[in-house]
Amino acid sequence: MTAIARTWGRLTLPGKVVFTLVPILAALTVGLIAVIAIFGGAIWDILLANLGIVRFVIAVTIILLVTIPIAFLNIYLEMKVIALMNLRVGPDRVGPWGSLLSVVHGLKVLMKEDFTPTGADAVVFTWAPVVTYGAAVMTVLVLPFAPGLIAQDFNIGLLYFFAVGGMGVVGLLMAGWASFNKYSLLGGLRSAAQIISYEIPLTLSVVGLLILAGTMSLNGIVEQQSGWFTDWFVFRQPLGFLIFFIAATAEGNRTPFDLTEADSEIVAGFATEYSGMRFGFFFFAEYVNVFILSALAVVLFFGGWNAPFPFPAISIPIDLAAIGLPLLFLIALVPPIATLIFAAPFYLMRSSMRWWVALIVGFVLFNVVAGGLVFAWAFVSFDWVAGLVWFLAKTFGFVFVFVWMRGTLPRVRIDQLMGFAWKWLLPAALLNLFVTAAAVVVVGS
Amino acid sequence: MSLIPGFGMVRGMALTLRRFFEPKATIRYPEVKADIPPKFRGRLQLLYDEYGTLKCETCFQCAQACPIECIDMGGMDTKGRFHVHWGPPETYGERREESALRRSGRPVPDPAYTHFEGLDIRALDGILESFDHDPAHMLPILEATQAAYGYLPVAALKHISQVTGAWYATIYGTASFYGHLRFEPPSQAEQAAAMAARRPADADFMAGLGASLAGRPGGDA
Amino acid sequence: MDRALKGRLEARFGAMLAGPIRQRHDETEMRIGPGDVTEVLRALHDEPDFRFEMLSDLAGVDTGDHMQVVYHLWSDSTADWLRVIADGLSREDPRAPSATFLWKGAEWMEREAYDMFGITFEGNRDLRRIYMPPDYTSFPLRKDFLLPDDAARSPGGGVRHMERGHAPASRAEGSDAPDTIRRLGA
Amino acid sequence: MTAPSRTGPQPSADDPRVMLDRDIGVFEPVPPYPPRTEREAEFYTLGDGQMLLNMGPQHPSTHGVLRVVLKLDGEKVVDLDPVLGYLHRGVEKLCENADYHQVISQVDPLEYISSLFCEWSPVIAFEKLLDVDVPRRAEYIRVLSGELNRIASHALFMGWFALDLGGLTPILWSFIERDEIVEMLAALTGQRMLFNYFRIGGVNGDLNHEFMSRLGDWMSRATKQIESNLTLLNQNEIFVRRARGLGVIDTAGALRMCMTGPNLRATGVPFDVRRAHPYSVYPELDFDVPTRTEGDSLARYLLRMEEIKQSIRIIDQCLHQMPDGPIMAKLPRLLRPRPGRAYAAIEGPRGQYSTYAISDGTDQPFRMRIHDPSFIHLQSVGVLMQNNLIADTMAIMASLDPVMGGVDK
Repeated sequence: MTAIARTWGRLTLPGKVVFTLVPILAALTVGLIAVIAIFGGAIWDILLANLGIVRFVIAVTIILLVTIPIAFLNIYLEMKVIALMNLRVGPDRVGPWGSLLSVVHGLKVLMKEDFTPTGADAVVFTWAPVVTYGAAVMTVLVLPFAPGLIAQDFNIGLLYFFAVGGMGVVGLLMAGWASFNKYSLLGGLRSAAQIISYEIPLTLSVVGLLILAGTMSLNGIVEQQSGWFTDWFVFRQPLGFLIFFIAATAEGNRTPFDLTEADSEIVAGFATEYSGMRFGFFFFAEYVNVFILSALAVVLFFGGWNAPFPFPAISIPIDLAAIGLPLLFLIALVPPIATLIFAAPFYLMRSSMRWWVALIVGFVLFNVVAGGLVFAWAFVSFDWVAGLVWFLAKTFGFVFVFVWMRGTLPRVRIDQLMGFAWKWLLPAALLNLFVTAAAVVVVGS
Repeated sequence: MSLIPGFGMVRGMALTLRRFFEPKATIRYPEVKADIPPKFRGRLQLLYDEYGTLKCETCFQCAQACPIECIDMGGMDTKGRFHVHWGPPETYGERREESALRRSGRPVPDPAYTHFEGLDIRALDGILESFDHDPAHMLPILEATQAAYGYLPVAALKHISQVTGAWYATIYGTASFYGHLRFEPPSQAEQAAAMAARRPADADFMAGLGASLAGRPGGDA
Repeated sequence: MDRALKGRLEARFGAMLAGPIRQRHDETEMRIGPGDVTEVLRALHDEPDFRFEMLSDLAGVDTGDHMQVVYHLWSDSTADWLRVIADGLSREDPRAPSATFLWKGAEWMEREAYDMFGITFEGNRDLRRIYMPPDYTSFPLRKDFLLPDDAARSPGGGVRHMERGHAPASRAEGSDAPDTIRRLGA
Repeated sequence: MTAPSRTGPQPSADDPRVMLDRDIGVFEPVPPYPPRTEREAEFYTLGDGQMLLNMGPQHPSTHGVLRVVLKLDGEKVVDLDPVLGYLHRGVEKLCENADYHQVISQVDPLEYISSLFCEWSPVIAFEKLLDVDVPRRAEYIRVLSGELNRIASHALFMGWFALDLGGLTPILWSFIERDEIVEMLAALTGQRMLFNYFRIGGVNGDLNHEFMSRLGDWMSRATKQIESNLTLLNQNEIFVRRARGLGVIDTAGALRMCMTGPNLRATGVPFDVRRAHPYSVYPELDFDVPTRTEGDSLARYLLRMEEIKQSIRIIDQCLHQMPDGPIMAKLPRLLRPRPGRAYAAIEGPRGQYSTYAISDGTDQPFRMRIHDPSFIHLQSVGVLMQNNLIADTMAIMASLDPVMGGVDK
């Protein structure tokens, strides 16, 4: 009892809240299951009647849940890649090659004291990270991850993307203003100036692409790039892609345009006064933003979920139902037998290995091989699996490029940043637009 | 800067990518320990010979040379000799403050330093003057000093060393060679009297201690 | 040792010298009174046969009975360091003219000399303490500086401001304000 | 609560009252006492639309515990007021109370990036006081280890400068460079950071096998490695555009600000104490004094990188010309120089370090003045910072390469 009381005493306030909520939620779940069991049929009918809303709610839930691992992965990538470029090892203690370190960071952020500085505007201060994170997450709604794997296929998807993505700056500005700190204020104002300036070339750079594609639906844009990789828009709009990439870097506050949180100048900018999970929200939002901008670059210019070559449509007809009753025997017998088969060489060849260690190794190997087989089967059989794999591979390639740039480049100055946007990027984007329009007119006529 | 704008950045990025695959410079500390150079002199250590006796000759040179005076001669070993005593690193700062205080010419409240302090060196100066500050007359100087003070205080030895230029180790060696020279005040009784004078509450404390012990079985009071 | 420099200096500043020009190793030393500093430095800096354009060092010195300000100058016209000693500043109120009219970089060195010796440089527009806290009253490098005296004299106990600020105080006055605020605001 | 009283005992700038003032609620870096000098009054009087920004002493890029109060107009820095003393330990007073040998370990932590140079000028000054002739082998070892330390310092400068401009990677690469040299010097001197190696009349230990093998290993690839590191920055458009024309000072201005070392040479003055006022065995060695004429941060950076190459040249010559012989002059344990004054200046990686020592015939210096180039260069930040942006404050400060240990003494 005392141990429990001691542990309880050590918990921070969010921890206590979580540990109180968990049993309540468990009880609620039990109740919910009971309700479903009783009124199941009626609920089912209602849901079927409002399929669109149901679909939307499920998509939002999944996206909210998925952004956290994405942010973790991005943070890990950033730590590890920059470390390797710095000629150091980077995270290597928690998990294999330190891959769980960002999870531990997340837990640390949860445990930290969450304070509001004296003089801060408490309401705005509290809501700023939520706005930023919400804006980042909401843009994921229109991203086509794979054929059919899109939360909401708007016909104005791109417009929605830019509109909602631009809302993130409101959060940063709120944070900068409400923190009651001059560094935060400078950071917030810098972010406002920067993002508003770069919205314009960012939007203009894709207008040429829109002329070519003829649609604003991201799914439609991806579908137009199917076939060989030469059909990707990057080969038809190279200047547009360059402008888009630079503007996206600035939009995501990434090096060399990370003036908002320039740690050697204004400490951490808008996040100076934040701690705990509120800071965590800003942190996650930044990395979700990196993912989203990479994903958008892939969707618009690199063919989205399309493979770089016409993927041969192989179908392996496995009709599980046709196997019938032997399927049960297969499911029951294959794992132990395969485990034994994989464990045998280890046990026989290496006399120093204990039998149970060999068994564990065999089991892990079996899982790896079986998982690989299942994945390979899914990859060739379901186009959405293949699409998702291509999409994620390309997207994380772009994330790597962002991290790579961070590991290499110094930061630009605010006047250089603004001058670059207005004097170079904007004219270049306009030029790109006119050339594209003229080409469309000439070729079309 | 190159002619093509942005090419320099691309070269830099190529360099970082190449470094990405190069061997890393990190020493994984708990598993791999950095080797310490043979000349490393980061820690004070007293060495013992194969019979287990201290190799230190108590020459005071280390204490004299230590710039922040964290080394001090103190304590006793099993043969009743001084040995080098040094505190943990945290106490160096305190030592340093004490050192600054003492150098400013004021008494230090720390009892560890009282035997270095409170010495009236006018008599000693007279003695040294009469021997013309000559280190060749060390034994007569030391005898005269003992005659003047009753014993050879450390502060006096240090002063002799500073004025004559002889090494402290030499003086200490000379003084410890001759049996008639002593480093403590002559008798236990006088010393006890001095202790009592310094801490008058001691008698009461001892009486109270004796009374408290008297009631206990096995107590010899 | 540059004998010619000695001759040149004697010829140019003969009346202003407060002592003989000494030379040792690669240093030439001249002593002047504090009133002549401006004129001598300007002459050394500007005149084409001296060209002492670099102020290498500016130091205050407390000799025990008076104060000095020591300038070290470098010129390409000689192989020696020139040491100009402004001698005979009174210990009670040491005053010397500032060298900032020639070398703006002397400002902080003069601030340091003021901080450590209490030498007032007339003409320095920023003669504040530079190392010690602004409420400090002693001049640590003077020969009569004693740490315990200083600790007793300085507001806040001299060395440990923060301890005084956070020390528990008696609440006998019956005020509701926290201790620190009440004591400091009083 | 009442407003802080302006009369009576004046509280210090560290006074908790400033922070506890609930009416303000925020720390304003205005001193709680009336202005004492013309300059202070001018600085703390705010014009229209100006604000004060307190930077440090815990700001990540102030190179130690330096506090700078910036007067801003938007992002533009109108004026700045550095506040020193957070690292002050009164080393001159400590030296006055230590005997001549102990002084060396007292001055060691001044510029902890390049400790050997802090030892060098007092050692020369004391040798002048004592009229000691240093053995030639000891002089060569001093030059050799000193130039190694100069490279270590300049290599680190590259990293700090890039870090203050926002580049993450160079600082770690330059620490790798520095670490190799530091390991080498540790083999020679026994310590990695505060070497305590030079002695009055010589050096503490002779060259040993480990040092020589490490040095040979490093020399064979040093130039290539440093060149390779430099490609990251020297050709980078962002870096060059940011550093060029930043914090420009002309020759006359630099001399007025008493600048020395690479910062002065970047304005076109070939003043190097090693050549202008030779000491040790530098007259026997062949090396160039690189200069540039731009006087901006980029020039200061490139000049330091050029000096690394010159230092490698010097090390090469030292290895080839290293004479045999003793490494210490014969000296008594307790030094009592004749009463006199001595001044010794050397060329460190940051500029001219000098020591002015006065002996009164006892075994402790009567007065020991240490002149540190970081201190001088830091005050010129205010001059260089004419209407630059906040981001440039760090860059300019980094390009002057101050070390707060030396600034605060």
